[in-house]
Amino acid sequence: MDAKTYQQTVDQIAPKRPVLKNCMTAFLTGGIICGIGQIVSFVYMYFFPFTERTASNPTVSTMVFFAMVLTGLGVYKKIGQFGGAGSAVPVTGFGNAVISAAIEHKTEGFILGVGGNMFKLAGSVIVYGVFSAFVVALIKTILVQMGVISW
Amino acid sequence: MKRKLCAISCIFLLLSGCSEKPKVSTFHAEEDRQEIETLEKALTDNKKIVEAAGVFFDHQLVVSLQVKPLSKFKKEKITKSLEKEVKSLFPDHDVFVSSDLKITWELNKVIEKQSEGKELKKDLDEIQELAKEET
Amino acid sequence: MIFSIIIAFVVGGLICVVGQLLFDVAKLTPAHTLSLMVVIGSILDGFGLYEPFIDFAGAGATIPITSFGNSLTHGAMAEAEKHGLIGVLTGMFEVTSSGISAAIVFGVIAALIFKSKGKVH
Amino acid sequence: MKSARTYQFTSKPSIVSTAVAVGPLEKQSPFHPHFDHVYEDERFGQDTNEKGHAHLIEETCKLAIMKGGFQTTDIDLFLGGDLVNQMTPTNFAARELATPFMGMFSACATSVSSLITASFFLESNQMERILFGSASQHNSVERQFRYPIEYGAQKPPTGQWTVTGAGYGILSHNQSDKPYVHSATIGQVIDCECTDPLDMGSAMAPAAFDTIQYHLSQNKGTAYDFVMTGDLGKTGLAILQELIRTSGVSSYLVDNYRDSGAEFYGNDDKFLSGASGSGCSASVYYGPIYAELLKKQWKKILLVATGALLSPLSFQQGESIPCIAHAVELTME
Repeated sequence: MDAKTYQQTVDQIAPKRPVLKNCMTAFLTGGIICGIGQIVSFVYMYFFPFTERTASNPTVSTMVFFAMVLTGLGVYKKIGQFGGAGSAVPVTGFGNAVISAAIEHKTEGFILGVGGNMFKLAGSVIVYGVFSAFVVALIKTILVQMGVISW
Repeated sequence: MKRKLCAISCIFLLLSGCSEKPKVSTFHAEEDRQEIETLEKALTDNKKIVEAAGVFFDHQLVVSLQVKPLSKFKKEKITKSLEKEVKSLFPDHDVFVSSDLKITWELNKVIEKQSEGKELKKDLDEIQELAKEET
Repeated sequence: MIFSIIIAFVVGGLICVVGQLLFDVAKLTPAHTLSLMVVIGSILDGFGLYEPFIDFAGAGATIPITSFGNSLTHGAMAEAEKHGLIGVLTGMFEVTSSGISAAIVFGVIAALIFKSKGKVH
Repeated sequence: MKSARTYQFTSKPSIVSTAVAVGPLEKQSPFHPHFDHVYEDERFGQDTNEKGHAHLIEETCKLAIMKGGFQTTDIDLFLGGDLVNQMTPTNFAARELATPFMGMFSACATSVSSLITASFFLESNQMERILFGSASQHNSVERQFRYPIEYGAQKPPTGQWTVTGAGYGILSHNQSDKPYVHSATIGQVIDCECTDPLDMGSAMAPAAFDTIQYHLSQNKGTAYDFVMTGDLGKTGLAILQELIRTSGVSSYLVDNYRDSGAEFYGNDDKFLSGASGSGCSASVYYGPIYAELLKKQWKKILLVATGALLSPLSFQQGESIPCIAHAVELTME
């Protein structure tokens, strides 16, 4: 039973992921979430003193709040199974990752459990977001100071 | 299948945008028709603009504009070029141009209120303050 | 107004399709995909491409996780413009802190209120 | 008689009583009339998943002992295991049962490996009654091996649903009216470089094939009603049947190749590729299958529990998934 011939058998028989169907459901779910995000930012712009640019902060917070409610009620994992990346890529997916880990590790206590495990899934997003931002900003600042490009 | 086809075609229609004249609304504290004409001419010439609003108040001019959907990528460039153009038209005015949706709404409110003097001044300054906010 | 909701719907959907392709074709785990998209977001902002993209797509660009990388880079560069190299560090969370702080606050609140249920849909 | 990995038990130890208890979701299984007890709460009245898991094991063991008409003091040895770190649920259940205890770990193959070990102990004639079996609880296994329960990760079609269930039995000396353990084959660790933890079926199929092939080759001419593997799921079972079809094994006298994971939830595609977990094979083997044996519906069957011996750490360190399968042959005269 060598691995290569076996892998060929597996590739023939094991069911493939329905990529096209997944992409359509992801498009639909992601679209709906971003559509709702746009509506929420219009609400903030209309009723509160936020410009188009500054409305994104409260909108993101509201979407994370929606993610909390949906995650807590056990609905988000169904959206996730249906939507796939459509539910993971928007900021609600980031919120779901943090909040599901927090809910999950409550049984280990609030300090070690919730505190220690909250960023188990979403931590890598923050770490590499900050690191890549640092590298990009560093390179651009150096290039500007060398006069190669302007701001 | 036919329904999908007609849905796609109407989206394209929307994307191309209406090419007829942009909706421009203006207000001048001192009723100087001549300045209003020049501003309106400048705004309607620019093909990219869909909607615009301008308010004059003794040497202070606040303009807001909305560009066509497809050319929103170049929204910043359009705003900068228009600002230069308006500044050249009214060298002695303190000109402020913004393409933010909120500013357009606020400016239209100010125009409808037809307020005068100090209250108008307060509104205009408030709008300019709002536009500068970063976070 | 309605039109920008449609654009947000379409653009947001397309970004999620890219994410789904990374899931299914490139067989990346969700964590790898999200980290990759955040890095893409900050690189795009390095080239100054993401800001016009937000102008065009509105929430379609600010809701996906790529906007997180973008706003980090944007804050860092804005501060670097004023204070030089040190600005890169001090300005990092200047523009965006709502995503993370909201997630943390709502995470603790959720842990207080909710309990996980293993039900299948 | 012994030949390499297959052992025959001359004293023919019998399974005198069994008990199966499952969680609320398992009501959807076509087997559920044969489950002794279906709990309504997935944590069994406890406040954490792991405590609930321990409570499930303890109650099921007590039920098996009571159904056999014994007391916990009559049990000479308790052999059991589960999938949680260091098998703490089984350890805490053993604390309550207060019987001599040996923890067994071969992932989802523990249901059969504990039975094989019990048979050896009884063959040595120094023990009377041995409690064996295994269990699993969906929440505590998912959060350890994969993601938090509420996390919206998308499972591919090869994904499987861990069963919340426990199956325990008591092995004793031969009794004519009870099925007995005729022989067993101890599996080897097989690794065909499968790396996807969401496709366990493909990873475990070669191990099942290797053990089945070996056991059948040692018992040529024996007719089996069926061979039932542990939790290959629909994917793994299809691959196993393909391996058997394209090899000499298809010539042996086996009416049917079945899998408890594939059948556990019927064909409800909400559960994708079917069930998995040590509770799945245990609750099917020592529930419906044992009941059918008692009714003499089957004469000779081969139970092959399969297990994937990975850990979340080994996966993250880029290791592939090593698997094992143990086989036990039950006969009913």
